[in-house]
Amino acid sequence: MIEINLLLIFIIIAAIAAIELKDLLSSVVAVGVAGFGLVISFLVLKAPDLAITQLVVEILCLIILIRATIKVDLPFSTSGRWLVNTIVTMVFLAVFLICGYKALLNLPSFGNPVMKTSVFYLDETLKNIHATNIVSAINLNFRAYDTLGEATALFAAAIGIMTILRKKGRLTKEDKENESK
Amino acid sequence: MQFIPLLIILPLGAAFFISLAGKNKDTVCDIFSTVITFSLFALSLFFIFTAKTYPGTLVYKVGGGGLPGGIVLVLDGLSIFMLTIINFIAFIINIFSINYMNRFSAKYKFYTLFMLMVGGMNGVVITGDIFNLFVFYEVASIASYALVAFGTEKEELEASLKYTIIGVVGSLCILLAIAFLYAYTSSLNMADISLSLAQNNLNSVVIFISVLFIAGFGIKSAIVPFHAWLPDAHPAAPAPISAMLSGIFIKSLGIYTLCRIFYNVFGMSSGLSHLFMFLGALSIIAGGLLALGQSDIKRLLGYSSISQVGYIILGLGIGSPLAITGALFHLFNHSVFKSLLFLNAGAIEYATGTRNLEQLGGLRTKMPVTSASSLTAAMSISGIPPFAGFFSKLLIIAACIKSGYIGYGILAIIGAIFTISYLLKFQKYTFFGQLKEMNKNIREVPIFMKFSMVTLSLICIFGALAIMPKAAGYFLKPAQESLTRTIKYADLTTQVLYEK
Amino acid sequence: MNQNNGMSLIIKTITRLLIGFILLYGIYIVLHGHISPGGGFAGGFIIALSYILFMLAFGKEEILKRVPEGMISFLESLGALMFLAIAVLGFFGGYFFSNWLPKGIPFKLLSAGTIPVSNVALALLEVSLGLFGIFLVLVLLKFTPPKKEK
Amino acid sequence: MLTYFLCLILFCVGLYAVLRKRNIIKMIIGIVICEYAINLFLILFGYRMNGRSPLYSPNQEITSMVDPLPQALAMTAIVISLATTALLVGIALRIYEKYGTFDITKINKLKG
Repeated sequence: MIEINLLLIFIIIAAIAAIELKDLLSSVVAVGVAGFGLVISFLVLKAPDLAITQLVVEILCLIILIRATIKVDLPFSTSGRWLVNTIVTMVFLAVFLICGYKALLNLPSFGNPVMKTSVFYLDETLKNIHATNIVSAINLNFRAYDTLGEATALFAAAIGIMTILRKKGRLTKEDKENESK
Repeated sequence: MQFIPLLIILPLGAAFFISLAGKNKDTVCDIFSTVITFSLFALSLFFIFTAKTYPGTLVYKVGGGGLPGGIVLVLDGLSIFMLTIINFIAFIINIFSINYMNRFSAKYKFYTLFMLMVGGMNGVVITGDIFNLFVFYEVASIASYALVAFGTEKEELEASLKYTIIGVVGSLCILLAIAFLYAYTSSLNMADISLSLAQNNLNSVVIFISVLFIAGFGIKSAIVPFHAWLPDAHPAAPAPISAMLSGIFIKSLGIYTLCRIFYNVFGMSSGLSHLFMFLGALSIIAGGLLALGQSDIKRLLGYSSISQVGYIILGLGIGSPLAITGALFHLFNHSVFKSLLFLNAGAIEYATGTRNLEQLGGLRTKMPVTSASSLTAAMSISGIPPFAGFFSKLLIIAACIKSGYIGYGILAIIGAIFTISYLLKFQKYTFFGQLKEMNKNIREVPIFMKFSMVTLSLICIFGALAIMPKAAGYFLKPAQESLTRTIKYADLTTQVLYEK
Repeated sequence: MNQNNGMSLIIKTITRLLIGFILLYGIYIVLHGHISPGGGFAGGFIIALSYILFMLAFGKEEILKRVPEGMISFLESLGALMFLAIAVLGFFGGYFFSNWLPKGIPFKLLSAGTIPVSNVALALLEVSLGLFGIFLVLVLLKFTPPKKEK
Repeated sequence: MLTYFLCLILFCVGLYAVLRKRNIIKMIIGIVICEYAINLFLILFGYRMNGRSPLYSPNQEITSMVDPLPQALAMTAIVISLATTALLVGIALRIYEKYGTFDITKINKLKG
């Protein structure tokens, strides 16, 4: 699977560009590049449902982020202890990477998942549910309760944004009087 | 048994319905949400008695699927204990907000988010599936991020941003841990994971996953190295939400999940228990010290929450049945008196318009109900003997000494002294002393706010009865047993599942 | 339609031609979620994206006239309530969320019980969230940020 | 193994941006990158060598399919991450409107 490694390196480069570029619009575009790299890797890894969803979500995210940053120019402040903080963060990340690497060594190797639970889905979906898209069947039949939670999370985010966008948070005395009239 | 999904259906349905039809109908929303929270409370009381007559664990198969593929809901002693606390406090806070939230615009959005938060917390507590736990954890978190910024002023937005970013990093840790856990055990059901982890030795994957879980859930429970969001988010939120966050949110999303994962799924090891004890003691001391220096009431109470959560973590770390009983009892007490104190702070702000201790004073004569209930809560939290708080702290300290951790016991006693001193400061500057000129013509708060404060202070006084052997048999004992019998959780759940 | 808002005439004409196809494609993806890749999430977003294309081509005023804020939040709540209702109706099959509708024949459009219905409910939710994204962008950018010193 | 490690590096890149950058939009970008890494992890854990995508097609033998469960989980995770990202952007824009900046060192009404 050399292609997936190459794609990952491509995504990493795009991600580094996204966080290091000075111009905000360019960095948002770089995130888009990383996201489309991700879509292609999903296709390579045989997850077409996910590729479609990620593609569409990516576009929506990009539009929101681009519109948010399009008129904004930013000076980047570098505080006095820039070097110290960066070194501390780097050391922390290095420790995290080493621990993560050791943990990865004990996982089943790439390409050979255990699939203890999933055998059930592969057997049941066509036989009992009569659906042909297994991922859809898992999302909306076997684990539909998860999807309810996920729909609720979306709903909560939408209501939350509407709440945050209110022009006036608190009612003043005049507002109350107007209301009672 | 058939009623278990109602714990989710009711709050979520109420949330969707209020947002669909509740605009500009504040009174209808008030009544509707009060009825819903009350029926949730009644339902959880019903489960206490059902679980008593029904030996073992209540299990519900969502969609009828059963173990290999489906999601199961598991109600054991600990879940029912948490459910009762969550729904009781939510009911009281709902009554409080009928009057209090009139100061803000768009009340129906408040109720929608409130219901989503309650639904999310119920979902976290009753589920038996680790990914489902994450999903409902996110529902409750997203609702709380938005509720912290409900006032949409500068400080509130900033606090909410800080809280959201820290919270999202925590969620990322949890999701990564779940991905690793799935790759390692190829299962998502917690009982199943527990069984397959018990077959393997402790190795680097399990340690890495544990660290990620501690970081993720530790952020929500505000243990000291991860506490940065709490002192900002609690003061910024409206008072009912502060009470909600401090009273039940950090417990159901932080402490409950830590208990469930480390006691029932991974199993406690000695290293883990030392880590818990260390973090708990650190939280007690650091939270107490920082609380002493605050002049904003809610900020003081926020740091106090960190300190009191430290007691619970310390008790859980020791791990003997006595310590766990103490920790759970302290959890119950803390959710009662800390919500009460936050509601008091809200009442003071409602009446005087400020939370700064230096501008208050002498409110005892003007606001007798608030003053009396706040005094009750303060005495209970600082451990004056007849109140409930005394017994829980005593149990934890006694367990420390009994298990041979004298040092931690002394630290806990020092923490109790800190607690008394900052609460004395709060009481003295607020209710005693000279009445300030600007506060001459304030009035006591409206009836519903009074009602909820009085109810909570009655619980503070009579809460100590919960530890009596007969009452504890219904409430505390099953919760404690579901933690101490480590492997029993998995066995009971799978046994019930495969029976039918 | 006001000619001065939005982009040039060519883009507007092309958009008018394309939007129907995009909508149709989105609906196709939603309805075939249980047979082919896609489903409620992806399809719903595709439908929402057609509206975003509309906004980019014709400007804010047109879309706010057609899709007011109240309607978006109504759709949102309706989608969520519908999904919950499907779940509760599962009690007919004995369990919360059970798949109680007749399963039909595999590879046909009307098969797999409640899955297509859930897909539609989810799509409603997603469409409204996508529209909501537009709303977010529109309302916020109307504010003028305070002047900076630099 | 190299593949997993590269994915972990991607996660660290995102984490670095969240921990170290002082600009809200950059922090959001960091969070988005972390989410990419986790979704990719889920799919990588479920990949079976020379597997097929989890779709049945008529008149065809079922051979080895990749693990469908992580794909379903990743779908849920993507949508939830979209929700949190949208909420974060909303808060960030509102802060921009109030303070006139995305720089969190200049947003300091709260201390401690």
